[in-house]
Amino acid sequence: MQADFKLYYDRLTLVMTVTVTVVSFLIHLYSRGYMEHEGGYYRFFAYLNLFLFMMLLLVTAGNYLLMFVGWEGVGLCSYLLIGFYFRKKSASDAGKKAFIVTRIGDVGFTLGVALTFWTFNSLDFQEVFARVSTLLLGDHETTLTAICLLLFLGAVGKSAQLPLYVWLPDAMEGPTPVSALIHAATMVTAGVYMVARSSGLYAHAPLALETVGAVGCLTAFFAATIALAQNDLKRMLAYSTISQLGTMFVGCGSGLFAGGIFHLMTHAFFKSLLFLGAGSVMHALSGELDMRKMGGLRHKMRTTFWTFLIATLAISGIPPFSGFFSKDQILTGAYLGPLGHPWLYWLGTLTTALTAFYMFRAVFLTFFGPLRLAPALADDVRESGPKMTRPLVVLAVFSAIAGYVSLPKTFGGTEWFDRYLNPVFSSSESFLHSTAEKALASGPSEGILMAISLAAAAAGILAAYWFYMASPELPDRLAVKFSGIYRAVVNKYYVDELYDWLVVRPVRAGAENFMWRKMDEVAIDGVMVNGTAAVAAGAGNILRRIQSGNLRSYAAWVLLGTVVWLAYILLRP
Amino acid sequence: MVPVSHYLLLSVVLFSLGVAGFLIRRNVITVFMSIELMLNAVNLAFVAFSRHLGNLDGQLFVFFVIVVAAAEAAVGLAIIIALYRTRESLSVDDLDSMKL
Amino acid sequence: MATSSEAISLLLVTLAKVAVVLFILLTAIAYLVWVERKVVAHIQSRWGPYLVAPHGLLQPLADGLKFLFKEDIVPTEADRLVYWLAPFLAFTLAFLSISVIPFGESFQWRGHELFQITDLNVGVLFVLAVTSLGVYGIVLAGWASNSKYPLFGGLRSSAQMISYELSLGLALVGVVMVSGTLSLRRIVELQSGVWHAGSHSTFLPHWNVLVQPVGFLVYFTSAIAETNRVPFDLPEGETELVAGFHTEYSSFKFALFFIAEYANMVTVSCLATLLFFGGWLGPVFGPSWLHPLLSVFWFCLKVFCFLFFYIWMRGTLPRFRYDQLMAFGWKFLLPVGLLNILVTSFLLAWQSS
Amino acid sequence: MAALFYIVAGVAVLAALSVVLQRTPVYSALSLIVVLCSLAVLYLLIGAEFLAVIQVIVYAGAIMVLFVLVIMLLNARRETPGDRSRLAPLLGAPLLAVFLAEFFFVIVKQLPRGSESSAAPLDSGPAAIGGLLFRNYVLPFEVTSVLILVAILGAVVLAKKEL
Repeated sequence: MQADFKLYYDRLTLVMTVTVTVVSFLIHLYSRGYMEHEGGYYRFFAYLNLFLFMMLLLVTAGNYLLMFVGWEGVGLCSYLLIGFYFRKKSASDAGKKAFIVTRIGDVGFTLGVALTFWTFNSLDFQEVFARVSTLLLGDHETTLTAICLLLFLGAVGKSAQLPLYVWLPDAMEGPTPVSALIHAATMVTAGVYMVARSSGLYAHAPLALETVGAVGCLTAFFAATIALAQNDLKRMLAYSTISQLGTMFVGCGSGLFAGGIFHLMTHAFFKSLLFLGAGSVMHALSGELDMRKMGGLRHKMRTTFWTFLIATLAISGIPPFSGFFSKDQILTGAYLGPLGHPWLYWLGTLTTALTAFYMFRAVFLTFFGPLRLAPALADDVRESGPKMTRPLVVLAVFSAIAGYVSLPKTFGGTEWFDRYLNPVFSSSESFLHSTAEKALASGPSEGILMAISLAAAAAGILAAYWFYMASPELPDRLAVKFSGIYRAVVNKYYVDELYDWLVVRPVRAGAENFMWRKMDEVAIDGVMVNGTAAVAAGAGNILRRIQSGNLRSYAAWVLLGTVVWLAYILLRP
Repeated sequence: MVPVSHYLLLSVVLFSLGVAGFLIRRNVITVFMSIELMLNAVNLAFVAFSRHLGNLDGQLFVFFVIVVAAAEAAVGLAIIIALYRTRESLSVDDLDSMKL
Repeated sequence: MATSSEAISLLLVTLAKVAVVLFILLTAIAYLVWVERKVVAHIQSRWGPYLVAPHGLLQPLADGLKFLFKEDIVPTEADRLVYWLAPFLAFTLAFLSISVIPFGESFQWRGHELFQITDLNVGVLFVLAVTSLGVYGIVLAGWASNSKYPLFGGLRSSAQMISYELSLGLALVGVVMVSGTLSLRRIVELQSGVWHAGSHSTFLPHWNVLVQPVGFLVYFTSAIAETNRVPFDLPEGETELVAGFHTEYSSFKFALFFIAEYANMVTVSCLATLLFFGGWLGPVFGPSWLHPLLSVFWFCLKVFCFLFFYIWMRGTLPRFRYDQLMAFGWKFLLPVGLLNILVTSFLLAWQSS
Repeated sequence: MAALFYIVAGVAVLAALSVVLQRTPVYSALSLIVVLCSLAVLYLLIGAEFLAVIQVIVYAGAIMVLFVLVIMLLNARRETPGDRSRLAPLLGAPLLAVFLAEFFFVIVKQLPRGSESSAAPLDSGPAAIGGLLFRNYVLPFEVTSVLILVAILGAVVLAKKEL
């Protein structure tokens, strides 16, 4: 087996590299202010830059193995940074959780890589994709689907999709810049990047691609519903991230890889901006993250408020901010794309409405209304320093205008971004188009679809305004009225508890009762370690009697040996 | 002429007596002498074969055995003296450990 | 293989020879003791024994009777068997080596050699072997007495005899190398004739002592030590150990040790005569029947000279200290003996090439 | 000659028995000397005169003297019966019987009675032995001399109280 330390650089890599470096540059600047008084300043930057190295290795890798190195490297950095405040039990637990849950996905990824090598006798991207079209087809489709699904399992772990999303909300225990960079903008998008990078494979495995889309869509909706009821600002953003990642997978899954990457890029900007804004708020409120205790901050933290608002508009899909373009491209693609399906579109649109709702809920709760802070703290609330606010402004600019790189044709645009990435995806997309069963023009026009989703977003915003600005008592009444659903949502559908019951406890019980008490203590320690020693000691006890030091018994043994040997010589035929 | 087998039988008997002495005697010097007895039994076999085969090499080997026996006696008896100095016993039953 | 009648006649003749030799030797030893007492007495300006018969000539008989009739005391703690065994061992071994000594030139009677009990082709080695066994008599006597002085005497004696046996053997090697044989009779026969300086014959006899002077000196010194005589009589040094290994012996058993000691003296003197001084060779004259008797006469004369020398030394020299004795044996005689062999072998090799 | 062999052989066996059965080391040593001398006589009967004499000189005259000396030096008296290592004689007796039986079997089977030597009597004099020793066996001879030297040094080191 040979896998060179080979870097591969094409336009997709360029997009990823630029996104990663720009966002991380701004977050580095921000962190200078944010981490000033947090302790572990140098450790933080060491980890952060190790992460950056690994992330760049991941996106520039020329083969799956090297990609896996980066893949695991960023996982390690994620673990280290989530558990950055390792003296805090919840932080170190969250680190472990992230590490273990993503490892489950990595098992799939590893198997996928192995299967890839076994099938293609190579791990190099170009060679693999070249051989897909020439070697495979027909009877190998199952293998290809298996490879794609296994690889996607890795992506599910890394990009926090159903059912392995549970680690990401907990990952918010890390410092906020980390949440912004790793758990919003870059690392978690590695799964999307990987699927896009492997488009040459996925295009030939439509079943796998449909799975990607379905999982993404479900995750997007599912996470959005949880986000509705979250009171912790950062956690709410985390569920939002999960939701947005799902949206990206919808893009990829419906055959519009460029759309997925486009959304990845715009999301990197506005979601990191949201996190950094949240960090700024958190700093101002001495670490307070519960939205119910905030409010009225728009006057005290002007820059933060405005940048946060821009990001919120972007994520909600309100034109002319970047999110609108990328999200609409995905949604129209979900309907009209080669593997698109109306359900994807409708569920996506619903998600858009929910997204707009919970994002504005956050804005209203945090920045509008009366100040609900404890009076002692309220006086200390002030805008963060320029070290932190300047990156916010820059990111806000990006969040606002990044969408124009791919202005839809409906608006007289050129979809430049798509064309730019054309060399990477054209072959697989055209292959998908050629095999797709439905014609492109069979659905409603793009304009109509856009209008519907825009309307959904607007509805979300209005609902949020109604709930949290016009009649603030309404959410509580609804919560009482639909207490069952509300509690389920607030408690994140009890997924963590479910996993605890289904996986963690059985594994723990098995580990404790079988692996520890039986395997380790009885089998390994008892039989193998102590047993070996006992056998040696017992044999020694018996043999020791021969080694008595008594000269005459030695002579008797020698005589015995001689007699036996002689008998053997005599009786030998 | 006495057949060579009789010499060999005598040799075996003497050797066995040497072994028996090694097994039943407690005095380390007597044990040592039993070894000499065994060596001599072997020597007798060598000489008998030398005559039987008309080859002088067997006798020559006896010379070497005698020389080695002499060296063995010198060193062995010196060891016995050294042992007696430290343990004040000549019984092999008391000589059952390397360390004192 | 000899027939049975031949075997019987061999046995009878040999027994007769043994009896004769034993008788003569015992008598000779008895008178040797008398000679010693007389000579030493004269050296010390005394009379010596003179009461029994003129010049005490019957003194040996009186001594013998005294030994036979004295009370035989055995120490209570002695090891009886070994205590008995030791003197007989000493006596027997002392006389055993005489059996290979040729007393005169070959004189055959019905195919039996008369002047030698048996001619062994490894005669020299046989004497050495028997001599080496002689130590047992002394050692066992010392041990069996279960008394401290005899034990010291026995240990000293054995150490001394083992040490000097080496140089004794080495001294003989030189002669054996020159002669190329181990047969005593052959060694003597090879010494016949006189030395020749070019074509002229000299009056010097062709004796080995002239070829091996160093060998002879080493041999004779070692022989004195082997027989525990002055100045090497430490095992029985009266002033130190009462009487050495035979302190506890009395009566007949003491006599046996006594006789054995003098028999050993006779043996080593015989050996010296045979190996270095031409044995029975000497001026031969008169009728042919006289020749064998003359040869025996010359032999006895030479042996007597050696015995006289022994006695002379006893009257003259002081005793060595024990460590001096060992040092002399190991650090002087042994190296000299080895050097002698080395030089001899080089000379022989040079001669033969 | 044959009769002499059986007499001497009988003496040797009896003496060897005595070596083994005597409880006093001195008696064992004396019995061993008898065995050695008997063997020397047997060597003479075979025609190995030189070897016979060497056997007496070296074995009986030197090695055994050393034994007797050490016995006396350490004043080794009658050995006292011990209660330990009864196993060895108990195990040894049947083993020895089997051992003897095996060898008797081999000798009787492989060398049938009356298998006289066809070889001519050897010249086993000093010259022949010496020739063989210094030609064919020079290396073993030299090695043995080194062995003896080492043994002497070893004996001195071991037995001397302090060097």
